[in-house]
Amino acid sequence: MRFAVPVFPGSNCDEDCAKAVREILDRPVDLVWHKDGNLDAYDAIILPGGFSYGDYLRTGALARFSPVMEAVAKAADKGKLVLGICNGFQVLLESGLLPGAMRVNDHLKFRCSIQTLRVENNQSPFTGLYQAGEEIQLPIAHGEGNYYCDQETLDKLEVQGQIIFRYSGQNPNGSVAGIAGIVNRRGNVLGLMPHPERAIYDWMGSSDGARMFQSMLRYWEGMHGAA
Amino acid sequence: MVQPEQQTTAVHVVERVTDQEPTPTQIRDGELFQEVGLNHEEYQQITKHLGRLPNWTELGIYSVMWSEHCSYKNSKPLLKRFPVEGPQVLQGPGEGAGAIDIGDGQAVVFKIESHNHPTAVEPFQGAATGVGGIIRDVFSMGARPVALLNSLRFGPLSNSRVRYLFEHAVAGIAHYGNVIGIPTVGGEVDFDDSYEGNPLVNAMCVGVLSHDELQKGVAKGVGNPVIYVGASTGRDGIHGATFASEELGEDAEEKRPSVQAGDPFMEKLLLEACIELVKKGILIGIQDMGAAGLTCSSAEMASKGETGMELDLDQVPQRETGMTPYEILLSESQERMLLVVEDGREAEVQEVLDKWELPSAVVGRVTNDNRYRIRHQGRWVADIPVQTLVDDAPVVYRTGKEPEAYRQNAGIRVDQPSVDIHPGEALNQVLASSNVASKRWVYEQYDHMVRTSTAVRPGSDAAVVVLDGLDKALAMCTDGNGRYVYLDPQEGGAAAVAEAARNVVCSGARPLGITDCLNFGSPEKPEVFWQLEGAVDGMSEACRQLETPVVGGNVSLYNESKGTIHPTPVVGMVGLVESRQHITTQAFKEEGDLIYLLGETFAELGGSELQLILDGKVSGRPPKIDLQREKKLHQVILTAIQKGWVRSAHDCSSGGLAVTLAESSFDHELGARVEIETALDATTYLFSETQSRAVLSIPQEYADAFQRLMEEEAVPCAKIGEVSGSCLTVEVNGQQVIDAPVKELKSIWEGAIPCAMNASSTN
Amino acid sequence: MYKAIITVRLKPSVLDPQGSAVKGSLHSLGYSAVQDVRVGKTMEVWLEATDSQEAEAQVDAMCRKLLANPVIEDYEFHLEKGA
Amino acid sequence: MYKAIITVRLKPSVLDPQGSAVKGSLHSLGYSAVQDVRVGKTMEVWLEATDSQEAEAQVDAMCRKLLANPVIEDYEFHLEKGA
Ligand SMILES: Nc1ncnc2c1ncn2[C@@H]1O[C@H](COP(=O)(O)OP(=O)(O)O)[C@@H](O)[C@H]1O
Ligand SMILES: [Mg+2]
Repeated sequence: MRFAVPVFPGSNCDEDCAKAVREILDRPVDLVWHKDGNLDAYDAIILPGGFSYGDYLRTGALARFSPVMEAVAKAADKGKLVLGICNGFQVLLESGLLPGAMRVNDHLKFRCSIQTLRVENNQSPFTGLYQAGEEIQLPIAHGEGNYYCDQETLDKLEVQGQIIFRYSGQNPNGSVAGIAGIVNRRGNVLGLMPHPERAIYDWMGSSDGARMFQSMLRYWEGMHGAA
Repeated sequence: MVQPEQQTTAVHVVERVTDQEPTPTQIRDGELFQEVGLNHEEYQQITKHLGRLPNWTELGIYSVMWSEHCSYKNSKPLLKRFPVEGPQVLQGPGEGAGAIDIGDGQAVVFKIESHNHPTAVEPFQGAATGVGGIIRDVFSMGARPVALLNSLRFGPLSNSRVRYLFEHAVAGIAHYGNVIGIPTVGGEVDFDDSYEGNPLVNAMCVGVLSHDELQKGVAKGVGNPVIYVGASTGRDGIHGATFASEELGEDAEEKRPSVQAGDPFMEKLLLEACIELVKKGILIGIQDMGAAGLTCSSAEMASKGETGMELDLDQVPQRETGMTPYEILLSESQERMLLVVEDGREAEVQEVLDKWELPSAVVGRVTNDNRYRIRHQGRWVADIPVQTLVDDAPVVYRTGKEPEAYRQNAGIRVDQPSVDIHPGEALNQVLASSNVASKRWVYEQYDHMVRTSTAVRPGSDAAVVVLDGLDKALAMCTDGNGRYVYLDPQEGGAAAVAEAARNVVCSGARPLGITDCLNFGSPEKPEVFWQLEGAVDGMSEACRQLETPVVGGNVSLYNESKGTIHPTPVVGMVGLVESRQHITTQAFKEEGDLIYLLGETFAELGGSELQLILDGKVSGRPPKIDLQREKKLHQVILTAIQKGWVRSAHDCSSGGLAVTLAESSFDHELGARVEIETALDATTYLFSETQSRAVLSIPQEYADAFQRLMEEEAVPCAKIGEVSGSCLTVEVNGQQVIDAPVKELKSIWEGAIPCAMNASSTN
Repeated sequence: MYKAIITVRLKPSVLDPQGSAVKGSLHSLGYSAVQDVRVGKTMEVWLEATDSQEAEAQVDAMCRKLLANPVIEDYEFHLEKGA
Repeated sequence: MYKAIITVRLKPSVLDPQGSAVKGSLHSLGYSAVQDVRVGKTMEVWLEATDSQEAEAQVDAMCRKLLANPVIEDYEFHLEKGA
């Protein structure tokens, strides 16, 4: 299984994501400059966190027009796995690969802390190794993680099992229905605000994020073999 | 373009660039040099250096180069007293940042810098651009920045303007560090009336490089191109360096330069591009444009290279139209770098800069005649001997005078509280004081985990950052207690270094060296100069004894608005953790672990948090420091940690032993039962701020070995209790004086700052 | 040269965290007469165009594509000539 | 009830990185006619006041104290009645 991590000007968790793939999965991973329009060689795409284009105008708004985003849409369409973390989630929203939009945190401040999340759906390619309803610890670090969608969309997300993670206990940003991460209808595109790549060893404060990467690998190689 | 061939004879320099500018004779006759902060004597010197009257552009260049901020004219003689050498030092003071060897061909690069005046005027941008500046200092050395810290001083949070300044300064620091993607892992915050009109914002950056990547800010090689890269130049921040070298008077509003706004996104691109250039080995010299902008960076590079430089200002990317040479040269627009590269390799450089979509231009050439020459629209507008700007900058030798208050303080008793107060009540009050209270409100706004290297996050004695591919790690912290220094500059200066080292040691690291920021009032006041001198001496002595040389720093004088701030030297310390296994935090971790207090406790409440709370001010003498004892303490703690005996270590600082115990219990909400025998009264004992002490928790199985080590090394060591339950209980001489659920104490400690910040603020 | 003055606002149905926070601050500063606050963005775009129709078409396209997010925002703009 | 429509802009001399970034994006989207972009804030404040003079005085004070940062920003506003 080959991974790509697109790098936008201003991405700053690109290396962290690549490191997690290398160290936790021991699979090849490439950083791909945003001007590259081709991701055909990869099975999974991780859109990293950071501040693409400084988050100017709206988070993710300027990055979505990068050439690499066309390739990401194509990859999603082919059923490859796409994981958008933090800014990556925001880019997925802006580009319409996931429904909804992001607003500034309800308290208006940037918030960096380790949060408890509930795994709402462990049937996705990204969560197979978690228990349904399990509480896990993942760090967040964002100023605009206040997820919004209208009621109709929310109902659909609920009914179709697209809400993958919710904040448990205190909601750190005011997001609708405590949403921390959602998948698309097909289930192969996950966007979440928390950072699994920052929680892969106990010394980081939690190692619960490692299973997200491992779930992806298990799912993919279960379907396609260990290519 | 500037001609590469050499000018052997002096060029013709225009008298003025526009009709609005004064002519050289008008400057002389109207004494206009005073307007840019130069005095008669300095003006005379300039005239002598040039052999003619300076024009307005040249005067501007001298005024910023000779400002305190760039030339350290008041502090230079004192800074020479710092020990700056050591076998581990790769680069001492003088470059963008200092560098220290950490083995394996790697080095740590770090520096601290103030942005006090800009923050007082516009807290968000002022603090943000302070962070941006210090990051450039570190990557201009060729290092990859890996961590940020910040040391903050504000007036009391009961004041709504202070809340505004504090809130926005923190947001500005957060903004810059978060966007650029460097974790802000530590720092400190202190509140005191003396900072009300003049807050302090000191930012520190730590980077890592391979020895062979170390860069210098030199211009060498005649004919080599000088390349400008980064944001375009606007009129912002003109005379920022001079502004920083004056008191904040009533008219600060009018005088202040137009505020510099930071663009961390641009700096992220600049950072990546510069590191790529370093890795390619193309650079001969690199320096960031910080205070005094293009002028300072180019003149210093030429001076260090013992060369000359010619610049053509028409090539400088400009954001505004109609800028004069004076404005272009003195602008402090942010996110700009100056590079000198080998002639003929411009295209290689260009390729990298294009990838990162950075504006750039060849703006000059290195020359060999030690002249600093500036061209603008085909005319020469300045021609100055380089060394007169840097090496020959005036030095002011001042003498200090002992302040009246210092003498008076000698007679004030500080060996017991001025008011009878029960220890339990005292603990509640001290934990609720904004100085001691949890700073989570601050550091939660900072991304402290990006780069996934942060092993100890904010909230322990020092932060620890692991190094990619190595078992080693770096511990780092900032410290400085202005109240101690106010009461006794020498003791306070030494204590700042000692506390910083102690914090790093408690985290499992060997202290390597320091960077410092000297925040003081006007050196023209003999009493302030006396404070500066005493603090530098105290710090120097501590650095010598603890073998932590000073590898860089920054001086911020004229910190006055309504009154003078407390003299506040801030120490940024970096230590090396030999193995990740040694990483230690302050939190109690297992019930049944034994609690030891290392060091002796004396009745020392002068300058303490308890005294401040009870009396509303500090008085007397601060705690005394014995540096030999301090050093011994560090050695034994480090040995015990490296042997694997230590489950937690926390030094005693503000709030004394009581606060140390409480803080150790908060993280895992694990209480302690503590019993103390002492000849002192309970409150004094528990809240004294005697130096050279730490609290360790040790698993029972290592207790004997640990105690033996302490005996062998003759370090005073008392077993005072055991980690246990969910309450903190303390008995002194058989009498229970504190008994409180940890949860309750923690909520007082965590609630104080958020609660204070809930009130409204206004700009 | 035309100057387009564009206002982008959150849709009325979308809760505005910034607006609520500003309202709270105004109240605690004593401006109790304030009933509601909404915060939006304003953008000034200077562009060359042969006539105002062309300018208008261009600006409208920019807004739809980039400057506003149709999921949560509405936009409006007007043009000034020769700015 | 009055509605104040407030516009807060960075002073012309202050760097507007957001505007530059948006301009860059517009260019790369093909809108090469765009010469410059500045981004600011707009706020709508609904408030009770006995007359427009009082409303005006209140809004002006709010702008000075909280809504705009006079060091780097300029503001302007107009009032609508009975909104
Ligand atoms: N401005 C700040 N930025 C980041 N961390 C901070 C800041 N202020 C305090 N902290 C963190 O809070 C903890 C306690 O700080 P402090 O009480 O100053 O510690 P100490 O007394 O050990 O020097 C430290 O871990 C420190 O890093
Ligand atoms: Mg400490």
